[in-house]
Amino acid sequence: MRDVAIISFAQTPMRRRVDELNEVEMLMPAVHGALAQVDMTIDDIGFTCSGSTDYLAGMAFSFVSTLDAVGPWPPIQESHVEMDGAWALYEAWVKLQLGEIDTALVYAYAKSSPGDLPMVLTRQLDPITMGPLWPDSVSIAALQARALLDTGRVTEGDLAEVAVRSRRDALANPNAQLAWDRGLDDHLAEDYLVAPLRRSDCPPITDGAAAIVWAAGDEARSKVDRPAWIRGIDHRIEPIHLGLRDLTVSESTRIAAEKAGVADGPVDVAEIHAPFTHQELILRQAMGLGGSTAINPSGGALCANPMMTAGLVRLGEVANRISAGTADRGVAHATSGPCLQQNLVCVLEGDN
Amino acid sequence: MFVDQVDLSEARAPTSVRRKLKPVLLWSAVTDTTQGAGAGEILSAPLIIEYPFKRTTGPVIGAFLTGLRERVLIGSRAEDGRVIVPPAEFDPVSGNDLTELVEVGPAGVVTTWAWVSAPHAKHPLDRPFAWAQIRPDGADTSMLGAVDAGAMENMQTGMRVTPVWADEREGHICDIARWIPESDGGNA
Amino acid sequence: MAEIVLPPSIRDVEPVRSVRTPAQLDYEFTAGDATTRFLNGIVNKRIIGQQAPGGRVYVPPRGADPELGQPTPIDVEVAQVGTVTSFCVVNLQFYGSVMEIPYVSALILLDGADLSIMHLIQEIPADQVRIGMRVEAVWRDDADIEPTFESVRYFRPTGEPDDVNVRIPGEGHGTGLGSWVGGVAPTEAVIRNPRTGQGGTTEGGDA
Amino acid sequence: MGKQRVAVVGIGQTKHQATRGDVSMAGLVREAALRALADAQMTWADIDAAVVGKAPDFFEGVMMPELFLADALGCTGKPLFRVHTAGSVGGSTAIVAAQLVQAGIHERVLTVAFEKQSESEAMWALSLPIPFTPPLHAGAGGYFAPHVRSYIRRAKAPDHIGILVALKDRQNGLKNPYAHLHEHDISFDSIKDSLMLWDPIRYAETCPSSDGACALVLGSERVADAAAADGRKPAWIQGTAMRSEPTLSAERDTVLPLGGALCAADVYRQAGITNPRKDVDCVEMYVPFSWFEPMWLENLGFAEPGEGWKLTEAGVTALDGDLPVNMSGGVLCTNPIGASGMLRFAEAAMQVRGTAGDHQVDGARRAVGHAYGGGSQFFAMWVVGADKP
Repeated sequence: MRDVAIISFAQTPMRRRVDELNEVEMLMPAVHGALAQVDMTIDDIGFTCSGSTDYLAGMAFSFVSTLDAVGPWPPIQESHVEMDGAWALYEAWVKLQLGEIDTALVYAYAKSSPGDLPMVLTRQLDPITMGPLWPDSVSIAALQARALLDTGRVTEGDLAEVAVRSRRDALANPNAQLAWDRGLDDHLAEDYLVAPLRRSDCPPITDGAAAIVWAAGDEARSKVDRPAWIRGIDHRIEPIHLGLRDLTVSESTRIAAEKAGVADGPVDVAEIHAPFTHQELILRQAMGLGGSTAINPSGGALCANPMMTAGLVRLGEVANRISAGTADRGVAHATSGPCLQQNLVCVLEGDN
Repeated sequence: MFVDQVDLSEARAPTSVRRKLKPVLLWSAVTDTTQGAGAGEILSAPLIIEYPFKRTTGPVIGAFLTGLRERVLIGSRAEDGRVIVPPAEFDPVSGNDLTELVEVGPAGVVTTWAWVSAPHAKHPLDRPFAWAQIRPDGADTSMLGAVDAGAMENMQTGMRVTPVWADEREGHICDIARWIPESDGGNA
Repeated sequence: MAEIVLPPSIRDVEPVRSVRTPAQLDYEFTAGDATTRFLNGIVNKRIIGQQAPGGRVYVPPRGADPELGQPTPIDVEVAQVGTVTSFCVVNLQFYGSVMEIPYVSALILLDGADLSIMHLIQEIPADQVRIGMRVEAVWRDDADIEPTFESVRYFRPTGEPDDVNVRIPGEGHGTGLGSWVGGVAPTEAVIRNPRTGQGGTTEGGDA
Repeated sequence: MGKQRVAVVGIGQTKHQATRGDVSMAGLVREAALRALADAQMTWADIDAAVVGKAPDFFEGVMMPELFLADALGCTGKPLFRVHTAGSVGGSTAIVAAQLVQAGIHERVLTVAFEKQSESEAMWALSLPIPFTPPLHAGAGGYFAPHVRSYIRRAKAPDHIGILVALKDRQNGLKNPYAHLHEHDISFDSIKDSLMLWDPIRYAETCPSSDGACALVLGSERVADAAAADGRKPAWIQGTAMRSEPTLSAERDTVLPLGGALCAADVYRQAGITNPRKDVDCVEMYVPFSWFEPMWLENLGFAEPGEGWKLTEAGVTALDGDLPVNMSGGVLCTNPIGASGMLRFAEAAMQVRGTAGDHQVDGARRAVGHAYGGGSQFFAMWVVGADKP
């Protein structure tokens, strides 16, 4: 495969609601931030790809007007996925493999605040046998959490540890929406939101945007000292019906991690897109990530969960750590659908 | 500063259709952004998206809904012999058509559950209840349902539950009004 | 598809073939910065656009200049008079519409703006509307003014002579697309790049 | 590794109609996919990955419906990808799928595009009054009709061109058993006398709203060579291109969009086409309103600006003409929005494989598939040929 690297990443501050900006206004700082960091404009970009979904803000074709943020004039090579931006990044990676272009811009955004997000997400479910019951996304995740607890492999205390560590790590992340330093006991003293999940086991609802710039080979080396090279990337899906899956494991993540080569070397850092605490535990096991790996130093999706964007942010957070030299080899993960239905795994490395 | 959380508590009751634009002024409370100049007062307006979807079912899901109307649960037999409910139209592993439908349950076992202490207005029950994955007798997979168990203490994985059928049934997932613990009255 | 084998209990009843699954979702929209500025202008019966660094004026503004990909930071008021750049005559009643048919939906380039808006033309028979016709905004009664562009009920002829030289957006570089058949394919250089200032067979049609 | 060769080795589509009341959404998608697999002599197990395309999720009221269709598409444990680029999506979906093979990532990729508009009501889904957004007074036709008027004015085209296109496409559709509209008694006069919906666009010059799906199996050179050795001709992909431009730009030409022209120039360069009028045997282009045929003929370099309508008038674009356009009957006969672009790409591939049945162009060896979307600002095209590139 051709050597391709993430050379720039920018995100907006993640917030509960960004009322004062429309989607294109919210997106522009991320896009221009990512380009400016490597002294580029859209004229230097070979291919642009974005991820978003119409259902969040309730508006069909919302990606059409947000394209204005990049200034697609003269006309550009561009595409859009109705998926998390991590998959837009995958499409751009495929495009870069063809060898015809050397640079790509990937962005993603979400304004979830106009709608009732846990109910909006019920529209992803089987529209005949599940959707009419309106099982909100927190309840669906709680079914998975209970199944995991029932195995005896983990306890509610283990869930609490994920929450406590993530919010504490987020204190160092200026873009985090939630960050605090609280003890396990404080967490466990909370009432259940939807048992067995407590409020702090759940992600916030987030408005925000992020953008990444890619470059191949020498173009990447000319732009940054230490590009974050993609060494492997893969994604897999499972059926939507919860009854057709073992909810306590993530088979699709396991396959994707194997294809991406996670186990081929030590992993210094992993950014895992686990919106709910128990999901981090399932995903760590699926990817075989052990004690020597720093998990979600940004605070992860528990600290900011912009839909369709949080997966792309995971890639950017790992790339930033590799480019800064604080990690040599890292894993980024993105998820989509109820209870970790679809998963993407990417292995990134710096030059030694 | 870090106070925002999951927003279930903001659940609104259904309102009558308000398609007409009725903007109100929202005072922007957030000024800690470096983005935008800030127009100060931001306009806000409701939009309700409401479609009268009419979905064609195909023969397999149609049979499942027919069963609900007739107060029976229907599953499909997968290539590996498992009985799947609601019936899969297609083998979940190979993707091939599944055509053998069988009757299961209707009583079954809770395989996992979650307790909702503050139901949303759209939820099937207006009092605290449990979402559960329920594996009907004779089936190898589970389906989603709302269990009316009174209190969280009455729920546990492995418990037996049975459906309470709606009086008026039309071939719809809501023909199962709710599930109840079998100990609360069997085939009520 | 192979024949479905049904269990006895539902073999002899009328099968379900479709199901109604109505779904309602509630959203609370906010307008964003640029649109709020525009609608605040409407409440005062003024039409406010925004100007991009390159000079383009967008009405209604959406906060970004799509050519530069940059914010449009300067509020500018444009005229309530403009020129019809194209239109269609509608002979069908659409959802939610209470228009008397036929009616005219037109692209109107307001004086001072760089992009046509779409609005209705009234007070003239539909078959007399023309490209180049000068029109002016007609507002609702003061009491009915709301922060929506529908507070401009429609546009009507001003009676001025037609502007036969109206710049129709996009036509400026039309000639650059020519000569395909002769074997010369168009390139990006046909138009001026607003960021670099390079290219362009005309000054972006600004003339 | 560089760019690998890729070919279409399987093509399938549903019978298209206003309401496919006999199948579920999954059943609709599978009807097309199973036909494509059968055509490729493959089973679900042979497929490495699937790429799904459709237009706005509001049409069916399922958010990201590819998630719930994962097992219907035989994708358990496999990669499944979803593309959405407005009306051009069927074309761009096929391109994304082709690139997975060209990049050497997969050998056999299934791509499916669909729309089941009957589950809701498409016109309504598109005309929801979004707060603070100026209303579209007359639906999609009201948006495009002024552009058509601009074209007529600029090209000095006579009024009957739109009627000729509609008549040709509807008659071509009679030869296509999958087409939604089969209007046996269509005539020049019946089109001329139909309601002038959005003057200058008549009712009979507009596309229908359809339920339907289209699927393609794309194979690597090895897979395609094996098919060819077995007597099943592949359609070799000789070039693919996409371009986007802003909706609202003062520079934008909505009659001859620069994005469309650049997209065409790019795809011709890849395919070694220097004179499209001469080097292309037939074209399947996205014409939802009849007047877009002459507009796209000019935009895609088949005619000089202002001259496209003369090709239509002279019968050049007829099925037996020198440059047949929309042999299948096109979007004017069949319009499951998300699939409409892929149907264009599929028809181009059928032509060079020689499998287009009654609407086959004799000796077609190189064909163009074209799709556009949004307010004429998203473009996707491919060139397919009987010959290996």
